[in-house]
Amino acid sequence: MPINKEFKPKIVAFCCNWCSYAGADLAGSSRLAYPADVKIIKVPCSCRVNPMFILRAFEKGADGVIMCGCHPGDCHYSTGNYYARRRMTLLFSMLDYMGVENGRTRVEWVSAAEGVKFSTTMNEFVEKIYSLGENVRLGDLRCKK
Amino acid sequence: MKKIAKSNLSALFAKINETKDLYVPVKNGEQVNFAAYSEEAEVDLTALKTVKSPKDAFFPQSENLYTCFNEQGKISITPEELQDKDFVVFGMKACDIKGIEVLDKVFLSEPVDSFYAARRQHGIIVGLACDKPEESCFCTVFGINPAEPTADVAVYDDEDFLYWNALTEKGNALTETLCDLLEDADNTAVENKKKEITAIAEKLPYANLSLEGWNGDALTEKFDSPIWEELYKPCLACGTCTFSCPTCQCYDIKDYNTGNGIKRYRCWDSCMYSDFTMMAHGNNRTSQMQRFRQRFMHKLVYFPANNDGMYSCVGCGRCVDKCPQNLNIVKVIKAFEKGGKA
Amino acid sequence: MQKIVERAKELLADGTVNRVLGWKKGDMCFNPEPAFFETAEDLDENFVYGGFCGANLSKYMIDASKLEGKTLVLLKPCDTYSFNQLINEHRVDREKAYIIGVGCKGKLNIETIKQSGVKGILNITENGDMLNIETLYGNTEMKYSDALLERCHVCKGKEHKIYDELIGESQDTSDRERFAEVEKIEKMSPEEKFAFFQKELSKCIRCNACRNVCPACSCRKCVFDSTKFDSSQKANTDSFEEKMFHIIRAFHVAGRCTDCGECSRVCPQGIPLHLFNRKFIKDINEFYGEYQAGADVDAKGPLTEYTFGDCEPSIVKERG
Amino acid sequence: MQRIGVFVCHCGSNIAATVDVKKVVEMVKTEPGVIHAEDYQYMCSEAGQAKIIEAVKEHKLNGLVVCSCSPRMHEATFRKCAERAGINPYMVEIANIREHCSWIHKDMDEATEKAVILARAAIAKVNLNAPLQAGESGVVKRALVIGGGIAGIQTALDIADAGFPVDIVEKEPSIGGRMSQLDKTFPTLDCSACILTPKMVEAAAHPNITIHTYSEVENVSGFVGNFTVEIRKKARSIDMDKCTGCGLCQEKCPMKKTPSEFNRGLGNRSAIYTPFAQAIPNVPVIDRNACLKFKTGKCGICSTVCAAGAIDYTQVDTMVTEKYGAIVVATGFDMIKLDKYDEYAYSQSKDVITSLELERVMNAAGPTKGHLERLSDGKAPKEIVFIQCVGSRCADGRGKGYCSKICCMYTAKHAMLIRDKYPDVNVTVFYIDVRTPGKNFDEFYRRAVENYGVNYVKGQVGKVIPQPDGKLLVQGVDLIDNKQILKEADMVVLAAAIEPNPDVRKIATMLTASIDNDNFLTEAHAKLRPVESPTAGIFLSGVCQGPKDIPETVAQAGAAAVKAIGLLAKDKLMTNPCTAKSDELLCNGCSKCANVCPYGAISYEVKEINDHGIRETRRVAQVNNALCQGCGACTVACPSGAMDLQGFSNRQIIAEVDAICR
Repeated sequence: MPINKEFKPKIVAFCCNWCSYAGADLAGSSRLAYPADVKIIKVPCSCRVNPMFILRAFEKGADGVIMCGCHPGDCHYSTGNYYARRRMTLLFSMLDYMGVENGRTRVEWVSAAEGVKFSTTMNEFVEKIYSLGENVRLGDLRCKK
Repeated sequence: MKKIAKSNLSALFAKINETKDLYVPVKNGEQVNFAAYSEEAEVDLTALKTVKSPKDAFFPQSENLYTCFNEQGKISITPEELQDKDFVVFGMKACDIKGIEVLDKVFLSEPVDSFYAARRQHGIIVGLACDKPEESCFCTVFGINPAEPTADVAVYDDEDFLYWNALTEKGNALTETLCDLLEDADNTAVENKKKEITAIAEKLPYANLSLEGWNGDALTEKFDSPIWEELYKPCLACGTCTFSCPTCQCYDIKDYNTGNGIKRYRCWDSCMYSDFTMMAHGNNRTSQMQRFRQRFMHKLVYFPANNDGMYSCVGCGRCVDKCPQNLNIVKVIKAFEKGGKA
Repeated sequence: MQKIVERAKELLADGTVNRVLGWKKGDMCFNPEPAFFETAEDLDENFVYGGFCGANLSKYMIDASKLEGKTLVLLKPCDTYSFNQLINEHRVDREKAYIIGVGCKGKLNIETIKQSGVKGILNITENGDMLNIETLYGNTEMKYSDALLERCHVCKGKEHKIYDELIGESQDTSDRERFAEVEKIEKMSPEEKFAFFQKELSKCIRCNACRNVCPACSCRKCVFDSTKFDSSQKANTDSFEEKMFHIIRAFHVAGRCTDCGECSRVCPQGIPLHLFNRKFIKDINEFYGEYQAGADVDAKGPLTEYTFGDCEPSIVKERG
Repeated sequence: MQRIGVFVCHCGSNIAATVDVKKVVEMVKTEPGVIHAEDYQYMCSEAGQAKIIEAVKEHKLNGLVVCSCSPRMHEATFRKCAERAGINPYMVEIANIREHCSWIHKDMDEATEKAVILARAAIAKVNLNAPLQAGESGVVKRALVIGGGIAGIQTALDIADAGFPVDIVEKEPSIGGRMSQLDKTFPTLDCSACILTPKMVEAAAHPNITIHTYSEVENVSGFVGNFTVEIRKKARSIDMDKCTGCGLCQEKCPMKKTPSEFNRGLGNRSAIYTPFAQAIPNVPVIDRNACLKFKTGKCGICSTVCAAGAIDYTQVDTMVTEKYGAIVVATGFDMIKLDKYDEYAYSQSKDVITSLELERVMNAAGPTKGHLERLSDGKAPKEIVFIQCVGSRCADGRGKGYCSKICCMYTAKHAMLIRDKYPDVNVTVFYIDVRTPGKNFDEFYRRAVENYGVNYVKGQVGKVIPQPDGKLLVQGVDLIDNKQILKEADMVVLAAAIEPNPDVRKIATMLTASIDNDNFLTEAHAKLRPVESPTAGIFLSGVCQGPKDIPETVAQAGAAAVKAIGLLAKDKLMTNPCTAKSDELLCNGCSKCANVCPYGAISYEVKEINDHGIRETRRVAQVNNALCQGCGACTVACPSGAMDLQGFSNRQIIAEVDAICR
């Protein structure tokens, strides 16, 4: 990872309670490190993630937002991640269309057994955010210190 | 009377901009709005009306009032600084300048609005006579002369030259700083221009609009009129009329959470919005008819009743041009003239 | 137009409808307004249907559905999509509407005419394919097809999707590729895209005209007016707010927007708002199959449906 | 603003080794709402919990943040602790500073900073938490089984044996379903009727089972534990109490030319009929469309001959309304219609039949009394061709995309039975793949090939052309030898795809149970909850959920019964309090939320709303807390934000986002 002591990215990870949050727990209990820049918010299901939350994170200064849920077909609520998948696809496409670097958003399906995948995904994502640098295209200037 | 070749205008702007902030009409796409001057900005003095009125320069759509900052439980409060640098608004039209007079009545009477007062103190208005009045203009109805902007400096656009006539002390002082760029001129071109403008103004389709009966005495009669019920129906409850208007002065005060503190700011509000003056119990105007009526009653009845007959409409015609569903104050006035069923 | 008035009078007279929702003559030929008519006299005197009657009346039917009796509503072909969508969302009552589908040969945009440099317009008359324009500064003319609203250039077709009867002829006006503008932006570099939208959205004054005119934005209380979401905003305080507003607005109407083009028509700052909605429409078509909101009154809508094999969000990156 | 206590756990050294817990305590003390903060060695221990309870009492706390291990570990512990301390258990939030922090970070400063941020997010959330109460609802101790085939019968028997009353609703005049139409069953070749009939009798005789035949479910309302179902009992024209089942009426009925449904139209039945000899109940019905009495008013022979006086031409449909705690769907399947597969000449030749028709032909009670003969001329066939996957595994959209699963086995069975009884008959099977997973299934298939000499050809049949001499010319391809095959056959048997009973969509809609594009009911979880519908209280038995053979169907029927018993055994259902909630003042009634709800928990009510003094009749969403599982799909589908999720509200999540991003 490039060493840039100046830049400490803020990264929000929305994780569904049933798969990805448990996957993150497994990463923890397996001591699979990923940068502390990632902060996890627990939601019952990826379908609970409102595009508004993602924009809100960017508004308040997040540099990257990642959403994790159960693999398609494995949703605890059967269909939640299917809706989430469509919503996020459209939202990300719109952000890309508006010139926001598409590496700042990501969706990854992580099961409760995939602690390794969780950790790898977070490492990759954080690295990507470091390479993109500070988020200047989305965000409210009033929140910048 | 001075003049400057239009080809030399950018030098004039640059000169003003050296010591003062400068706001000029700038074209962005097909729209012209007042904006801070920069070398790259496409200054457009030919557009008769900017989409938004230039009241922004004195009463911005949004401005911070103060900032609270929370650090480990310690809260500090920093008030926003008042305007202390002179600035020039270049190219305001007679109607918009009259609009500022309307705002003065609101913000400069007690209690004085210090933010607004500071801007008025430091603001220098360079008024531009209306080269080609348009069909939606009806400033003359309110006694405004589009050929005589009552600014610090009145400017006339005539073919290759801009004629420059300082009218106030502020105007003279500004002229002083620009003496290298301005040359002396006689009045002929300006007088001809004024005649031309006046001639067109007389032919405007709304020139003969009558304001008879619009005063404080007519309050109950107008308020209770069934005509409002017919007029408001197409209204979308958007704020286009309000936000393009040079005289609308309502604002809301809100807090913005920056994470570590609060920025308290005020921003324009529109009486057309359903959450205008929303209170805990709900809203005191419960229907769009009431909100619609409020806007026009305020401009044509309440305001003149409280301000020696000064209407808070200046006939700029922006709402006439911009209302998405083609409602406007002229149609309201005409409807009452006819007694309904316009 | 006379046919419409005659038929409307008949339907009023025989009690089929209690009122007529149409357009009323303005004080200029180019500023008619949406209006309700309740009497034959009113119709005779004030009704108008012409090139400047661009307003989509379907949203007014939300309130009209609450009134006693039926309302005769005049819908242009593109308006019928909006009406269908409103039925789908239980916002209007089909039983309360008597729909006359009116012919459409494209609607005119006064802003386009003014932007061509015409000032002080006093009157505009149609003369075959031309518009004769009378102004304070002399007379001029312009091709009818050059003065059309953007949406008419990419017209979905002149078929009415719902009606009780049809009056009047239509003319095809579509002469541009619907997604050409969107594709043009898609091809830009991220920097260019950002600059483009920054420039356009910097004009936004948050007047909410786009939202309030939109037949899909029929919420009783918009999230941006509600304190429930902690999203209540009014100001254009920071450039982010406009972005947030327009992205979320487009997202909320994604799969529901019929591309009626009213948002772009009403924007006082001429922001091409349809570029947001049309981007979503294009994406939905590409990702989930062709879908036209309002074409089918019973459709479930692409964002409340799914298939196992839907593309992953990473497709955005993969497409480059 | 709440009065919040923050409790930071060392977890021995698990947390404390990398997170400076003292510093976390100091840092969070100035957060809005925080009244008290402390740390302890093991917060989850008795002593740790005692500290929490003590702090609650001392500082009058009403919200708790515990910075500790994952909520998956001890959230329940701390919620119970909160309850003991006298505050609502849902006023507790956990900041996961172990799995998500101390265990993955090495740098103390970094980990401490992150722990503080995670704590802040939890504090911001608790500030917006509201006390939530788990609801309770009663359970009606009675089950409904829709469908009286082997799946429905088995489920009903199992539930009844557990001591709960069960009603079976069957739309045909008799229970028995598809299995009653079969001749023999694989892989053991028992006679189908011999193993089914005892079950039917047992069900009919069981004191806990009520059977409504010739009946359909008309309306369902309510929710898990408390469904109200209206059942239409169609007019049978027979008084069931009087009828002795002597059969004289059927014998004397002059209208004997109605195609028999039971025999798949290959034989005829009378207008007054029982579908088959072992029918339960053994009470006939009058087919009013076929009956002379009903068509012309003249006849009445059955009434004359009935000694019991059971015939009642004036009978009308009656409605039964009953309450149930659980509903099991066992609506079964039918064969697809073959009109899209005319290349196999099904509509052109009587000698092209489906496998189910072959079952009737081979059955001793069937139209040919069990003799294998051509239906066109009654001649014994010498050459029989079986065509597999007719409409199954179909990519072109004409048929079904799925594998019907049972065809490979029953075709092997048919081939074997024919070769066994008529060794001079040649049997050829055209197949795409032979799929025989299952106990003793592959052995069975191999026996057909190896011991009985059935000729299996890997390849598809392009066309069956009826010849003038009555033969059928089969054009196929052998993919292994890569050659065209032209074969003259006397009979062609089509393994037509099976599809869910077409009525199931109507039933699923009534039950708000989700259903896929092929009309199979969807499971709550494809792997872990295969016999439950996502809609609580609805269970799935048999082929309505997916293609199955008899043993699988019976196994699933039992599993569905167990799930239903588990529900009926409870006196009260506790409902998850983190459910969606609609704000009636904001709701547009647009139905977007209901469209995405997998549980059918959202309904609409048209009611008068008082919106700050404005009274209006509006269509608004209502969430049934007993059904809602709290996924939150509806909250995002709702454009106005009227729909929110308790415990994970929009404002709560936004507060967490803000706290993390500040």
